[in-house]
Amino acid sequence: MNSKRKIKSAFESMMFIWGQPLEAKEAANIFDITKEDAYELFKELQKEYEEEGRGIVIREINKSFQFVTIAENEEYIEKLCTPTKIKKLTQAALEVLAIISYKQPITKSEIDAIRGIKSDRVIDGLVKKELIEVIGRSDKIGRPLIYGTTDVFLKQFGFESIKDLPEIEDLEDTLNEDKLEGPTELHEQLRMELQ
Amino acid sequence: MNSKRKIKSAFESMMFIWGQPLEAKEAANIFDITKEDAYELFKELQKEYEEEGRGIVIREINKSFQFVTIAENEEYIEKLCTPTKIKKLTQAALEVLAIISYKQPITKSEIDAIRGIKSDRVIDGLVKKELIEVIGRSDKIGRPLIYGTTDVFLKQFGFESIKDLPEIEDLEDTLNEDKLEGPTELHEQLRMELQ
Amino acid sequence: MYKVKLETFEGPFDLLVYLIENAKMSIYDIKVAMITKQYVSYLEDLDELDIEVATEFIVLAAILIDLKSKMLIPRLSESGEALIEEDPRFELVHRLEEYKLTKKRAEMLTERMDYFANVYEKPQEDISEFLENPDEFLNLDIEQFAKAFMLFIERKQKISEVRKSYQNIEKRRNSIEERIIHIAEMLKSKSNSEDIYNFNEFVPNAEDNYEIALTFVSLLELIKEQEIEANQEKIYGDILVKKIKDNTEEEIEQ
Repeated sequence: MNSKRKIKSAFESMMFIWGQPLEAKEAANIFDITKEDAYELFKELQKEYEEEGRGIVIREINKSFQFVTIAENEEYIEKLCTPTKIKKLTQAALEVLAIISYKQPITKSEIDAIRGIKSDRVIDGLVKKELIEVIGRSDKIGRPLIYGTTDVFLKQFGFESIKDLPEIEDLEDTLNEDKLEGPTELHEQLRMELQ
Repeated sequence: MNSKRKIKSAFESMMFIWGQPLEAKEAANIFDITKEDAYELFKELQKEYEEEGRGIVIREINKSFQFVTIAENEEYIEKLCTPTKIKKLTQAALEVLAIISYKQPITKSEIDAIRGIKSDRVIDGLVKKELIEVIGRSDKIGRPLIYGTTDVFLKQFGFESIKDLPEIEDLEDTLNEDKLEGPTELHEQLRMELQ
Repeated sequence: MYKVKLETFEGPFDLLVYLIENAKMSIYDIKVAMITKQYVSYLEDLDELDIEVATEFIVLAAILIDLKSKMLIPRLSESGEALIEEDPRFELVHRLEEYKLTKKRAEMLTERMDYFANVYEKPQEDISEFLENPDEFLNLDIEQFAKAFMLFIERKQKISEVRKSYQNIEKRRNSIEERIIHIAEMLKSKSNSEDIYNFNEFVPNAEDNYEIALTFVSLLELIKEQEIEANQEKIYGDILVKKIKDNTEEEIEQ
């Protein structure tokens, strides 16, 4: 076993034991390699699991890595046991989350202006769910709080980093048209994106 | 993805979530295949992980299967999971260490004279941390112990030898000033005031 | 028109977008009069809503009505020519664009949320055996070491400075006696016609407050001993010193 394979093997063991996302930096420290090298090795591992079509894959969240199951096997896992599901978000919460994720850092009143309605309670709910957090204060009058998304947001929505947020063009096709695409197709598309 | 690969993928997800050894029989029920077929598929998976030299492998316990980390990676897991307590040296310890490193070999009473305060406890602490050690006895009256720095000290600060210590201007003047006079009450008092 | 309950809308823009899409209009060419009429008819349900939400719906209604009137009035200049100016709908369109984009993004997030809710992580393995004996690291680096040491040296230098001046003061205190002798000698050697001296004459360095104080204390001592007498005509005026002639020399020589 060469040293690269050896380190990757250790990373696999470490991720498995750790459970939670493991920082590339922290893994690098254990081997006295640079965090960039560690990151590369994690990415290689990630690719290996995906290409082999394994039932467990490696998820990246902001340069941290974690073993997770693939979404496609959810039905079998459900038959085996009842894993705790994350509660779905309301339409209002998703709107606010959409605004914050794309416009961060952003203040409450800027969010209100886009929605045309007060968002206080929705924002509080999202903070409680740890999907968003206060990341500072604006320099503007009153020094209002500014919000941004968290790693929990990245995790639950399958983004590796906030840079992964897709661009949306073509505002004019109506909402109904999108809904014709079956969920399977969309899921396939998402899977492709992730690969 | 053919159906065999699909079932194996599901087994991987199921084992991962289950944590405990998963019975081949139980896995077989979910796919409506015979327990012999399920067992075969688990064995195939087990072989794959072993041959690829992965850091996680599949362990069989009495026709039940479970992901485990390989024994070879124990030391890295230990490094990852063992919490670290970071200790700092006190200002007094740093002073004594600095005096010893620059003036070695040096006796306890010479250190006391430079600092203008008794340093016994600080010296004992540094000996315990293996940063300094007794390197002999002076020829002076009472044959007092003389101290010097250790290799641990060099390693901690990244010095190759004691000659690597950075030069400090006026060091000699400042350190020699009080040496002959020894600690006085006035000096003590001033030290207290200045702290 | 089939009416959807007002409560189902996330806000005034949500309702407006719904009306525009339902009428198969483009947001870039809104038929303001028609949409305003539909929008306002929705507000009839308002008494069922709480006042805060109602206000927000009404604000947009006001904007729409204002826009409607602007669209009706032909835009002519004073000379009667048609005026080319910004479409009054511009700002509303801009806000609608932003809102529609938000809706699309929210929709994208919904799909991703549904998909990724099927991805599971596993809990951390039992690592308690590692937690009992934490590694202790000494946090040391050369910079910290040098900084602490320099601080020590600096402090030491400060101490010796303070000590030096302390010693100086002690030395000076001992010299009150010397100053008395010095004054006495001056009184003896100088032969001022009327035997009157200005206080300042006894101060070797008038810049130094200590010297002034020393001289003053010495003179007080001499007055007490009845060697001299001193007078000051007015406050802050010159102090004039006069020698008392009897047996001066003998007393001081002792």
